[in-house]
Amino acid sequence: MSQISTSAVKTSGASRARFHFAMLLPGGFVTFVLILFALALVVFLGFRLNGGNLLGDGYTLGNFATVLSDPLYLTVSLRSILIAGLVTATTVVTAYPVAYYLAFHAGRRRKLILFLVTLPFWTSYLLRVFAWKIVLAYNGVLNSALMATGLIDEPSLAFLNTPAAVVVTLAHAYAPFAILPIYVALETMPKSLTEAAADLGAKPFTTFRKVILPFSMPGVLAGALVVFVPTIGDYVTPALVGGPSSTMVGSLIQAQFGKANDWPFGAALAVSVMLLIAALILTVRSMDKRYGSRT
Amino acid sequence: MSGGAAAPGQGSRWLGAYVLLYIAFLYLPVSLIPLFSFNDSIQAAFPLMGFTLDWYRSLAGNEALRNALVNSLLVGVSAAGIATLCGVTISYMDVFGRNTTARAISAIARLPILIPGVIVGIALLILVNLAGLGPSLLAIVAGHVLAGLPTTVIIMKGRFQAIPRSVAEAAEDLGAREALVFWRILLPLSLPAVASSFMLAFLTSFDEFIIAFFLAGSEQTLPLYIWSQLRFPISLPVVMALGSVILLASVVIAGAAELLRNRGLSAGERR
Amino acid sequence: MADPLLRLKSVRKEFAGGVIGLDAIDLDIAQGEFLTLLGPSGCGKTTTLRVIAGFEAPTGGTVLLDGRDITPLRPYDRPVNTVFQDYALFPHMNVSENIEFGLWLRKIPPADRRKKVAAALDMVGMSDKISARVTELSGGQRQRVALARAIVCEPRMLLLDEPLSALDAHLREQMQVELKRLQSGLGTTFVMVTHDQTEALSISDRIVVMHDGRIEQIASPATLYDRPATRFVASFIGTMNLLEARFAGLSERMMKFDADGLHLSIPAAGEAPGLGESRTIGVRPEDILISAVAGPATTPARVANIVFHGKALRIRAVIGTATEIVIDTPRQGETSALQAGTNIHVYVRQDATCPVLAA
Amino acid sequence: MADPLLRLKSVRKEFAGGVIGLDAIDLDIAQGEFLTLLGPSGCGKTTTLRVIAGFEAPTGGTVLLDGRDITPLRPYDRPVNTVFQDYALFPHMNVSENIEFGLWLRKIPPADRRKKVAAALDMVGMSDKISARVTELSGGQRQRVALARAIVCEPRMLLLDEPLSALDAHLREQMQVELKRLQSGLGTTFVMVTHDQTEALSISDRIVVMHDGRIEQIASPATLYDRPATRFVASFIGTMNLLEARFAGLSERMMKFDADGLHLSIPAAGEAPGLGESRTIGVRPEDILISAVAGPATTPARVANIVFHGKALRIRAVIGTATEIVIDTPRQGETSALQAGTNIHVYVRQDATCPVLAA
Amino acid sequence: DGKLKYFTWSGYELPDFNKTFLAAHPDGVEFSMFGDDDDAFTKVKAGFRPDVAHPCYDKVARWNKEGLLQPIDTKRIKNWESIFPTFRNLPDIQAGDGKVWMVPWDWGNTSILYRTDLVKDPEKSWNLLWDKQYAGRMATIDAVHDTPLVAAVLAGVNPFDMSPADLEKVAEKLREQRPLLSAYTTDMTSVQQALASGALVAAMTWNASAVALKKQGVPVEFMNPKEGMLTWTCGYVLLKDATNVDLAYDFINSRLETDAGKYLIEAYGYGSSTSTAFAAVPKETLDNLQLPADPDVMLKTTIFTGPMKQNDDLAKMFEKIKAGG
Ligand SMILES: Nc1ncnc2c1ncn2[C@@H]1O[C@H](COP(=O)(O)OP(=O)(O)OP(=O)(O)O)[C@@H](O)[C@H]1O
Ligand SMILES: Nc1ncnc2c1ncn2[C@@H]1O[C@H](COP(=O)(O)OP(=O)(O)OP(=O)(O)O)[C@@H](O)[C@H]1O
Ligand SMILES: [Mg+2]
Ligand SMILES: [Mg+2]
Repeated sequence: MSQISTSAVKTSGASRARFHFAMLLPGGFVTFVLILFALALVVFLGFRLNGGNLLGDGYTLGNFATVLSDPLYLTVSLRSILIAGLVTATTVVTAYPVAYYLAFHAGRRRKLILFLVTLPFWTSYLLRVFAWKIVLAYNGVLNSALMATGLIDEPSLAFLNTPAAVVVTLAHAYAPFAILPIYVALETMPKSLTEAAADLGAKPFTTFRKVILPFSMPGVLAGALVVFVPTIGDYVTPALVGGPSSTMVGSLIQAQFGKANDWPFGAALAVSVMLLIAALILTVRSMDKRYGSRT
Repeated sequence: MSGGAAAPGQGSRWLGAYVLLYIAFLYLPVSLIPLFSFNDSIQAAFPLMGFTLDWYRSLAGNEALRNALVNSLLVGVSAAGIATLCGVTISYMDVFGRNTTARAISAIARLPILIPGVIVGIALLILVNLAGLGPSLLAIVAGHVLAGLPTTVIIMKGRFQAIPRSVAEAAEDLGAREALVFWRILLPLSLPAVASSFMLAFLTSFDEFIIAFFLAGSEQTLPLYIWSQLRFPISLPVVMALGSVILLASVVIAGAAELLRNRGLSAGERR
Repeated sequence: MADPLLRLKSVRKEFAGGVIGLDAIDLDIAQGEFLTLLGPSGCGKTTTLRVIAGFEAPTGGTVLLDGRDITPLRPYDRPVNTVFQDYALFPHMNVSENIEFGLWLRKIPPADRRKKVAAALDMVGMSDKISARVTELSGGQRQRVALARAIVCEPRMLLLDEPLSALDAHLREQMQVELKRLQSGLGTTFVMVTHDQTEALSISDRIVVMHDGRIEQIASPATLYDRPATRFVASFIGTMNLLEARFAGLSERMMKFDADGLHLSIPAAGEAPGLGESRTIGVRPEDILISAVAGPATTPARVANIVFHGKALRIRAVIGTATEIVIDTPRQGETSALQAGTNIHVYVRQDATCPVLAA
Repeated sequence: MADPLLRLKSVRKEFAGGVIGLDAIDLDIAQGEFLTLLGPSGCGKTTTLRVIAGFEAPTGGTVLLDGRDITPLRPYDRPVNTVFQDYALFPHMNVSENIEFGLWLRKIPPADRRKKVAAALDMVGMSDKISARVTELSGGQRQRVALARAIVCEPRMLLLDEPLSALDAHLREQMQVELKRLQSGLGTTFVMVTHDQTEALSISDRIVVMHDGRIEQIASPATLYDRPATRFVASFIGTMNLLEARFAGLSERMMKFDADGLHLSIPAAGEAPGLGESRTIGVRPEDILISAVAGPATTPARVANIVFHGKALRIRAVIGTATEIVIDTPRQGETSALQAGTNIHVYVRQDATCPVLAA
Repeated sequence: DGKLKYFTWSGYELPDFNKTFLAAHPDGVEFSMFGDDDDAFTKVKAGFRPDVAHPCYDKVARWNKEGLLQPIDTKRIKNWESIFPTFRNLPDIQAGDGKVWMVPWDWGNTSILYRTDLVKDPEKSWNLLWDKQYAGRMATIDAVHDTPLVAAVLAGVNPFDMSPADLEKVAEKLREQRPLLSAYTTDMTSVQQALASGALVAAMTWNASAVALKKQGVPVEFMNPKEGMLTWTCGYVLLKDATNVDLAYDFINSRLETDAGKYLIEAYGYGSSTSTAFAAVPKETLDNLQLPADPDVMLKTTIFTGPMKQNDDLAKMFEKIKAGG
């Protein structure tokens, strides 16, 4: 069989290096060029004075001081986290059984259901928001249905332009972002684990709680992450269906760059919110560690 | 049959019912889109006013809208493709490459999810101008790669970590270099994750418009078009017609694919 | 058996692809019994356990526990615990959490739980790994955790799928003693799959030999060893020389046979064959003795090869017209001189039990 | 050994958590040798194989192949194939694809590939499962696929981690023959981990006994069995009565010992102990014989229990002041009358090899 | 590179607006679209470089301050003189020397559109949007030059130049309004639907919405408040780095043609800046569109939404109030 020689050692090292290099290339370009540039820009801007220049002139800590000193920003951030948290919880909780069904029960129907689950999202987001407006509106589907069943006498204004509308619309919009990661995680679970739990006397719900859920936790957290973070920064949905009381921090940041023409302050606000979310994520990550990333 | 089952239990039937309900929830608002695309009124509101094909007619005549759709599909597929490629390679290097560069890249790649779209848009606009390229569909693709990347990295990393280490080792042991282990073992084993990553990255791009706004040159994407048309109520029904066409087209394509697959399958079974 | 704890009544299992896993199994297991399933790889041992535990719905037949039909009962409603062939440890729990899981389900108070976990770990000799992650354990360590996890619940019935296969002989023997202690102490009923025949023979009350999804023989170890019912069982349990022997007449209520020169005498039972008729007779390697000199009952043989087996030497030798026989002989002074090619004389021990086998 | 194929030079492996997997291992493996690793669960056998295969970078020491340092070499660049303890089959490939993978990598033409796969499957007796999905295989079937997958590549060196543990005795023996054939036919070098001592003793050229990450003894099977270097090896290999015996004087170049009445005589070697001084002496169970009547060399014993081991009976008996001894005796006429409580007389066979063990 | 780069509101790229230009330069223009001129400004500030853009009057100062514009020579604008004087003389577009920063092109009014059946005989005043009776059933436009401007007028301060104390007064007024509103929005599609369904009884809208809803038979009225409607105007600016200046002039000229203005009035219901366009539209069409035949007269009664000196501070304050601060 193959005789080992020093040249083999070298070529092996070289080809391995070549492969690693190739594998690092696309990601390296995107991260080091594009992402770091954007990141550097926002951090840099955060410390600049708003002035005639594109990127401000002079350095200051004033932007961050303003962010920290005005309780409004914290209030709005917390409100955003609350709404995003609600959205995430709703999305993940309602999506989990679907992912579970896909992973363990769908059988030959798996592809079909996956398709059915993603199909609605091929229509544009803004269209779907409008569709929700039709559902939630004063003369909308929901009000009509409630009136038809006699639950209410006159249409309610309590559906549209409320935080609840934001939660429902976003929970709908992010459904595949929760379903797919959880499905992907569950799909790797050996069936023998649920068998072992049942064998030890665990009823299905206990098996779910103590074995299946912890096993799929990386997927759940991944799903939660890709729902939670973007919803915090969302400003379109609150603007379209949320009414004044669901303004989120994304709108505030957005407005600094457009309407208020104060990029440095917008950047400082963005950096502050990013740090807040990062802190939250790190907390969640430590939870993930507890459940153990299996390798 | 989870939890081991003598019979395909009660539980699974309830679960099936739930899934049906959930799918109904997903389709509840979406099904209104085709409905109102045939409604003879600018207002998308009940009661329905009567049947019309006018909106489809103006859709047929609206080249800008069709171009926007084509652009969106192009951008979506390219951005999702690149984001998935990057997600796969970055996660691979993070999980299997075990060097600090790889780990750093993987950490950075998950950051854009934190950066507001407006900043990504502005930053990339400055960057493409610096590079002398200027805004274009290509720039939008770059922007949407950033938007989709965190999702793909998060999903792929989780999946790669779930593959038992010994499976990859067995392949190496048999003489497969890393590239081959990756192609023949890790990638096939992660196919559901790859497909999911692609799908989510595509959906992200297909709906995104703030980054797209900053990076658009003279060609726009569908969400840009729709967003800017919000001031013109008259265009909503046309957009609904377009949405309906997209739905129909995807159903037809998927149906055809399913049909072909089933044919292939039954042919295979006969053999 | 008047009142079996568990009864399989013509249980059949056909898998989705058409593979027959079990083909109409009938089996009664008594309360407190230690039953072992033996059989070649793929014969349906694991499938049998899975049907008993409730993971696999039989495609035919019923499973009765205490006379009640439990076929539709879910695994968690059966007083049965399993040690899985592939362990099936929970990867997100550490060693003690894995073992504690069943106790937690039974609402045992934490203090008792800890005590029981410690005792179980001690029993399998893994006290030092109490909070190790299961992914960091060696194969044998994993297997021991799986064993501890099933045992700690003290179920009425324990199903063990090759529970000691990854353990060294000493640990294995120790574990066998522990299992036996559970059986007598708690009256636990055991159904075990093992490939170690010594283990099966020494530990079991009864042994079930399976073949191709069917049961070949159910009997006590000694019966199985001495009086295998079929050729398959004879060749499967221990090593057995299956010799074609011609009937050479009756004498003193013993049937005399001649197998290529080897003389066999077997207590007469049933109808004797016709003179010169052929029968297959099983002779254990340890029942063939070696003599340096020719005697009235010996036949010459030529050593083909010798393998060191520890306490014995295994000798392959050729007698008569190229009939190969296997001989196990203790390593004593005279045998150490043997080597391939040596001419020896062999005979069958007088009191050996040599079964006449159905074709 | 002049020119070992593979040499481990003070190889150390400390895992992330601080667990010492290997503690300065030195090992030479000759070309074409059949080496077996034996040792208790968790002693570092798998780790040793993983270091040789290249999956685990040693935290100290070097691995040399043909005299060249291959420590930094990746697994795919080592002419070594492994049968994994947990099989590690590719779940997305069927049986034949799994086996074909290594051949495909070696750019063997498809027709040859098919032929070799068929031959390998035939060898492990799985021709009927050629296109089965690996998830639908029984434990033993999976193990055989893993074996076939490694063997089909005809590597210079095969690492086998308990490759036959899930197989029944017969298949196992068959596979042992096949492995031996590969060794002599292709000159493949084998490093195998097994817990089956009979297997280790019968198949190996040399045996390495490991303990707690260290090597206790490397020797041929017979040497290991007859002259274990340490107490650990003595108690680990086979069953050994470790008796505390007092020196009773020299006679005809034999040292006489007395262990609670049991007389032992051992060829004098080295310095004799002082009269009455104590030594630990190992005596194999099969070297203790039973006599119905008392004789000059016998000592009385009382049967404590009897276990059926198939070809032998294992008797636990008590001699002198509560010293328990283990006796293996063939099942012959007289022994079948024995039962717990019976008074017997025992003595050690004259030509038994009884090692005097270091403390 | 030969093509004019024109950055404009979505929907303002139609070929009918610049027929003569296209006749002379077929395929000579390339459009980029925006939906909001604040975003447009941001994009240009970040480095997007069109030749001609189409912001509104109130943003011109901001563009200028950032140094993005070059003056337009009115001598090269053929129809300059047919532009209503009100627009030509807007103070903040003057660049001196017969040059301007922006050539006004389209304009319209902003006011309260209300349901006549649901709001009985209201006082004709912007105060309707502060009427607690209609809490939760009103909406207003989410733009600095609309809602805060009205608030300033109602608070009695000069919207275009405010002291910090004035700003605080405006803020107070806006805070008072927030709980009464169903939405701050620029999404007229939704506002119109809500007015039609009765979910909203009054909302700040543009005049085109009034026309659309009346056409559908919804009982609405576009109020003429005593404080005055708001009038906005937008127009063309020439970017400092424009590479196709000649094309730009041709383009602006073609957009000032009578036909173009007429098409703007008839298709979108907004006013054209040229008198010739108005003259070309039949009287009853103008009536239908609630546009006067002679805008110069009407425009004397409205408030022009020009540049506000404290625009950025106001915007920041408005954002905070919307968010509940
Ligand atoms: N990844 C790891 N991290 C920490 N400790 C480990 C790891 N892998 C193995 N060990 C520990 O190293 C020791 C040696 O393990 P190894 O797998 O080599 O044992 P072994 O001899 O193969 O045992 P067995 O016969 O049970 O398979 C064990 O105590 C084990 O717990
Ligand atoms: N899910 C399945 N689908 C199809 N065939 C299966 C499935 N599970 C098992 N089989 C087949 O059923 C037969 C019996 O399998 P089983 O696992 O009971 O064997 P076993 O006696 O436990 O063997 P081993 O000693 O190798 O573990 C085997 O031929 C196996 O290939
Ligand atoms: Mg099995
Ligand atoms: Mg091991």
